[in-house]
Amino acid sequence: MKRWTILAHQPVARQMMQLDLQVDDAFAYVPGQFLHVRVTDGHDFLLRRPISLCNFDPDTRVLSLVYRVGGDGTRALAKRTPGMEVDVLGPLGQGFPIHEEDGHALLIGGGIGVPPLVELAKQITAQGKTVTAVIGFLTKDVVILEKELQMYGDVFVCTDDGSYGHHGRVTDLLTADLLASVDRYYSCGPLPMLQAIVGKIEAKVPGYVSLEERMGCGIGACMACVQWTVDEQGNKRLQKICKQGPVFDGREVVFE
Amino acid sequence: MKRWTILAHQPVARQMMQLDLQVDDAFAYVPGQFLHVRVTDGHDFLLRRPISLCNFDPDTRVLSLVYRVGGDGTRALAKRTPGMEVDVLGPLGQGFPIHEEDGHALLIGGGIGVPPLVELAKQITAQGKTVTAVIGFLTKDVVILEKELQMYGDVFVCTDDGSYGHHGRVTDLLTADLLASVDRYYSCGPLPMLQAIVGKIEAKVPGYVSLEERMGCGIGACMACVQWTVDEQGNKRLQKICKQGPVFDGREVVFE
Amino acid sequence: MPASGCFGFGKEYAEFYDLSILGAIMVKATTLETRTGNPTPRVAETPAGMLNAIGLQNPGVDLVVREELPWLRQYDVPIIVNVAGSTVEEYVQVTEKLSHSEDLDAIEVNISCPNVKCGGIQFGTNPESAAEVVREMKKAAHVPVIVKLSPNVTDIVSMAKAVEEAGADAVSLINTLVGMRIDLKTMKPILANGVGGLSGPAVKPVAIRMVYQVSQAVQIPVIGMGGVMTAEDALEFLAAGASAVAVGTANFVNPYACPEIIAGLKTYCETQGIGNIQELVGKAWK
Amino acid sequence: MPASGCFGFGKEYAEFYDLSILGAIMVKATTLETRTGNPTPRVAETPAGMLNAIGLQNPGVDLVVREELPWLRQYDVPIIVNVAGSTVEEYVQVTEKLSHSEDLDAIEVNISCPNVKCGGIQFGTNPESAAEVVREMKKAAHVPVIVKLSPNVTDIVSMAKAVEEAGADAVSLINTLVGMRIDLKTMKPILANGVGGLSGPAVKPVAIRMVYQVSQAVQIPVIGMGGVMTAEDALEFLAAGASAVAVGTANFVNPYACPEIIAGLKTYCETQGIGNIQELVGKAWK
Ligand SMILES: Cc1cc2nc3c(=O)[nH]c(=O)nc-3n(C[C@H](O)[C@H](O)[C@H](O)COP(=O)(O)OP(=O)(O)OC[C@H]3O[C@@H](n4cnc5c(N)ncnc54)[C@H](O)[C@@H]3O)c2cc1C
Ligand SMILES: Cc1cc2nc3c(=O)[nH]c(=O)nc-3n(C[C@H](O)[C@H](O)[C@H](O)COP(=O)(O)OP(=O)(O)OC[C@H]3O[C@@H](n4cnc5c(N)ncnc54)[C@H](O)[C@@H]3O)c2cc1C
Ligand SMILES: Cc1cc2nc3c(=O)[nH]c(=O)nc-3n(C[C@H](O)[C@H](O)[C@H](O)COP(=O)(O)O)c2cc1C
Ligand SMILES: Cc1cc2nc3c(=O)[nH]c(=O)nc-3n(C[C@H](O)[C@H](O)[C@H](O)COP(=O)(O)O)c2cc1C
Ligand code: FES
Ligand code: FES
Repeated sequence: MKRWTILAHQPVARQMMQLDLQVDDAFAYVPGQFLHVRVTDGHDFLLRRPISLCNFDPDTRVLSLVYRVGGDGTRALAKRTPGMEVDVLGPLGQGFPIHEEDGHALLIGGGIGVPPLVELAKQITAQGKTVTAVIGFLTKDVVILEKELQMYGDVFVCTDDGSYGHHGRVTDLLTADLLASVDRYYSCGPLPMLQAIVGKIEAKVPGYVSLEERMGCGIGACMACVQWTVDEQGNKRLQKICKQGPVFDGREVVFE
Repeated sequence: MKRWTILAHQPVARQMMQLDLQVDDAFAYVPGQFLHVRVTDGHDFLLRRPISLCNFDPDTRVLSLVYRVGGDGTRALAKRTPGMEVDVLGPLGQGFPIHEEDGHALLIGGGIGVPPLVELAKQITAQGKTVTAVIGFLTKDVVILEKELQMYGDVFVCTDDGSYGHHGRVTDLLTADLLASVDRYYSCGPLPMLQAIVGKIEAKVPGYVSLEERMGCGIGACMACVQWTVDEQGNKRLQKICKQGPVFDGREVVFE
Repeated sequence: MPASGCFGFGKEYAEFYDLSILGAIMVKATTLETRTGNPTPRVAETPAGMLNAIGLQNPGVDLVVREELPWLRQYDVPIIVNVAGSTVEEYVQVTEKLSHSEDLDAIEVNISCPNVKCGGIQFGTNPESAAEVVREMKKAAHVPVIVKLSPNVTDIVSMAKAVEEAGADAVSLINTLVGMRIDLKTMKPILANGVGGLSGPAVKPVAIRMVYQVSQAVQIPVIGMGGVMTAEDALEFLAAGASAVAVGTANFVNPYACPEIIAGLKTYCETQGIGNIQELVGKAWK
Repeated sequence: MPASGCFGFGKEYAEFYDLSILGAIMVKATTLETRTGNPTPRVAETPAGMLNAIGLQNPGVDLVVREELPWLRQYDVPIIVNVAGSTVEEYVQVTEKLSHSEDLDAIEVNISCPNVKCGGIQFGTNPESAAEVVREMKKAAHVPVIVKLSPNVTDIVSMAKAVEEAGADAVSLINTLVGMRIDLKTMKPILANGVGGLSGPAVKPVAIRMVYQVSQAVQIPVIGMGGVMTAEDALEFLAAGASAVAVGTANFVNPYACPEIIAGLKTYCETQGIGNIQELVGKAWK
């Protein structure tokens, strides 16, 4: 648990905020991990909010989060101004594993599932590999992080209402050619999207999905955030998204 | 209910803060009235805090409150910084009546009962009358508003531990000579002090006491803040401190 | 509509807005005789809530009928009089006195005040006693009888069913939860009365649960209350099964709470294309 | 000490601090068979509180005895195992299995879990059933038996007296209040289970009141819990009559909650010149 100072806090799209925090020297993380953030210090919002780590600059030690102002808690967070401190726990959970042997990775993100892909793209390309990103949004106003991802490779954007990029879902853009060209996929977004992705990709390409669930503790103690998985041997397991996840092997997740 | 912007917010003694607010044009008040202040906008501190109006500058329309950081709520209030808005209700209650016929008024305050006497001294002297103030505190570190009161007349200070001014209670300073020289007294402070004052002054001098009680609504609806009074005719009445008070005729209050 | 005990007899709020906009007014508990209530302190703050132990201070039914109700009648709004007592006879006597007045539209029986020894909570925690009070009051009453239930019971559903069978025209819930706070300076309870009634946002989840359970189990309307601060809170109660929603503590925090909530509900219905807000009642289980 | 269900089996918190500093550890409810719990969402936020409907997910008593308790034993701290069941036999069978282990110091009987149909809450709301469970468990248990009471009852004092007479060595209170929240987007309950257990600061006034009442009515020690976030909250419980205080929800908000509260109590005792914190127990009524 740390208290980090807010350096900047600005809207980056409609109801989307970027929060830049000055982190301590010891800070290090794996893309796909999350921070468990208190939105105020009082008791009004007792539970922390899980927010993915989005971008980290090791030189300035500035960490950026990008989040959607959806409910009351994120609304309270959005009111906090530079100079104030934020109480955070983390980085928590298991991030996306990067595989030595891969040459080309496919990143698939939907809405607020896009943020963790930015640091992931950075780290994968830093190892000399290439990335292609396919990201989907509800509508033009809420498109985020397109430019940031373009720094690392090709980016294909789609919107549900066709107001920007391709008109349709991310799965439309997962063409046979694209899938044939990649060694692995990394995905993050709402559950129905992840389920559609895994359905479409089947076992053709190995890869990961990052799951969301309402959390209590964020550290594996309360059993709020469970998810059934089944491994190759057929062992069914009830896993904690906050501790054994949020990233799971796409083939192992049991979608209900 | 209004939202007023904080212009300045600073400590004026140990655990004593002065809060300067920019008020609207319509604002007007009688000394002895109070504001019912929300310390945060959330639900952590649901109840408002009654704080006396202390000083008002009609030219700049700056209103000052002086309060003690005692419990959790005032601690939360003390964290609010200039530029933020505070949600206030009021002015509420009945203030100190100023009587045409008086020449010399005695103001008696204890601790956080001193703030309302400042504006009162200003308004009484503005009518060409004189005031003498007797104010008491626990100890030197928490003495407040002495200089402000000196602008309007003589001020005698005492502390319980003798660390500043007279060693003792305000009642020690209510000499027969002083009492003989005044037409009316105005007092505000903790209940035992008020009771001692009324006991000492008896019916020699008419005057007022301003009472404190835990409040719910502050506007007379919840019946939380009641006080028995008995008038000259012997009519006992259960009065609401927030509505019929906080200022009562010293002879009418029933001290238990 | 404002909840009983949180709105006095309306006079204070009439200084803030026109009471005619309200759906109804539930006035402070009325007893047979004048009551001076409990010693102070009578309120204490708690996390997202407050405790009160007012102790049913009120001028007594005669004065209420003579002075308060006629004054309120100037507003075009249904008046609900909250009745408390310590014996069945007392409840009935107050009801009889009220039956001589034209200035009320319903009676709310308070069998759930936790703050006075004989404030009727014994009736509120036992289905048979509750049913008896209601049966007797129904005989004496010339207006519908609403029964206000206590949440401090093991089984709220059987309480509601018991009063429904006894003839209640509606139930309102919840009254306050019994709670306490201790002052660390004195190490004694903050309230002079020791215990008090907990209200405010803190109790909302308990209230929602009870409304959800009771509204499915009875045929009569449920008036929901407990921690309503905003239009969203009111919508939660409607979805849970309340046909009407009352606002208590919020009036103390914000005297404009009722008009603001009413406006918020109107806006919600407009933006969502809802013609009649009653469509939402019980959505959570329908 | 951490409250049951809010500390898993300790492993997670051992990554934050040395568990030996704790007064005791109350582990998550253990049942006869493995239980996978309720569907998600299992938690929801409420004003100054939270709802949970975990549904007693646990690996079953055999695995707990074989793996969890021996691991916890490395720390020099009393271990209290929370036991749940749906029939008296189940409670007794779990107790018997536990009696073969040396790795526990007390059993806490959970007759108050509101989140599973057969989680024992029927035992927690009826004095006779509660007494029966306790009597049978006492026969099977080789360690003291603590009974965890539900606050969702009309009369907490008679519940406590009933289990005291049945042989309980202590009572702990309170478990969670039954509550609900509704999602305004879907108009359905947020929790997949519908209702859940309310915990956190919101319930503290109810818990303090119950501890205050029960500790005066029974001779056995009372373990107090419900909304303890700070050392001040713990002091309130001690003053109300709790001989020990447990911390639940606060562990989720702040993993260092327990060590911070312990440190706060030490500082308080030092500055107030209190030699033994037990001097404070029951100050509010002594
Ligand atoms: C591992 C992980 C990473 C995430 N990363 C991001 C991110 O980078 N950017 C982003 O915008 N969002 C992210 N989310 C979703 C984010 O946590 C929720 O949008 C946020 O908690 C909603 O809080 P609120 O105050 O707006 O809503 P409220 O309705 O006030 O929330 C009430 C409670 O429900 C929980 N809750 C509500 N919606 C969700 C949800 N969709 N997922 C999990 N808990 C929820 C809250 O945490 C809180 O405890 C992530 C979620 C998870 C699990
Ligand atoms: C008419 C009136 C005028 C006042 N004027 C001033 C002033 O000018 N300056 C100043 O420092 N104080 C003043 N007070 C006292 C001030 O209201 C309390 O010190 C303050 O409410 C304590 O809040 P807290 O958050 O520190 O304590 P908490 O313990 O957090 O308060 C909890 C609750 O108890 C109430 N409460 C606690 N102590 C008191 C008290 N002594 N009187 C009334 N309510 C209390 C709070 O309002 C709140 O509702 C006045 C009180 C009254 C009734
Ligand atoms: C100060 C106060 C006084 C109350 N007096 C009464 C009363 O006289 N009769 C009654 O039936 N309920 C009374 N109540 C209970 C409220 O009507 C309501 O049921 C309860 O407070 C829950 O709603 P809330 O959380 O919106 O306040 C009172 C509540 C408060 C806070
Ligand atoms: C997520 C969660 C799980 C819980 N699980 C259990 C349990 O397994 N057994 C039990 O007796 N109590 C359980 N409880 C209740 C707590 O032990 C405690 O009695 C209650 O939460 C009140 O304390 P608090 O407000 O400090 O959390 C649980 C509470 C929470 C929040
Ligand atoms: S959030 Fe507590 S176990 Fe995952
Ligand atoms: S505070 Fe409500 S009547 Fe005075």
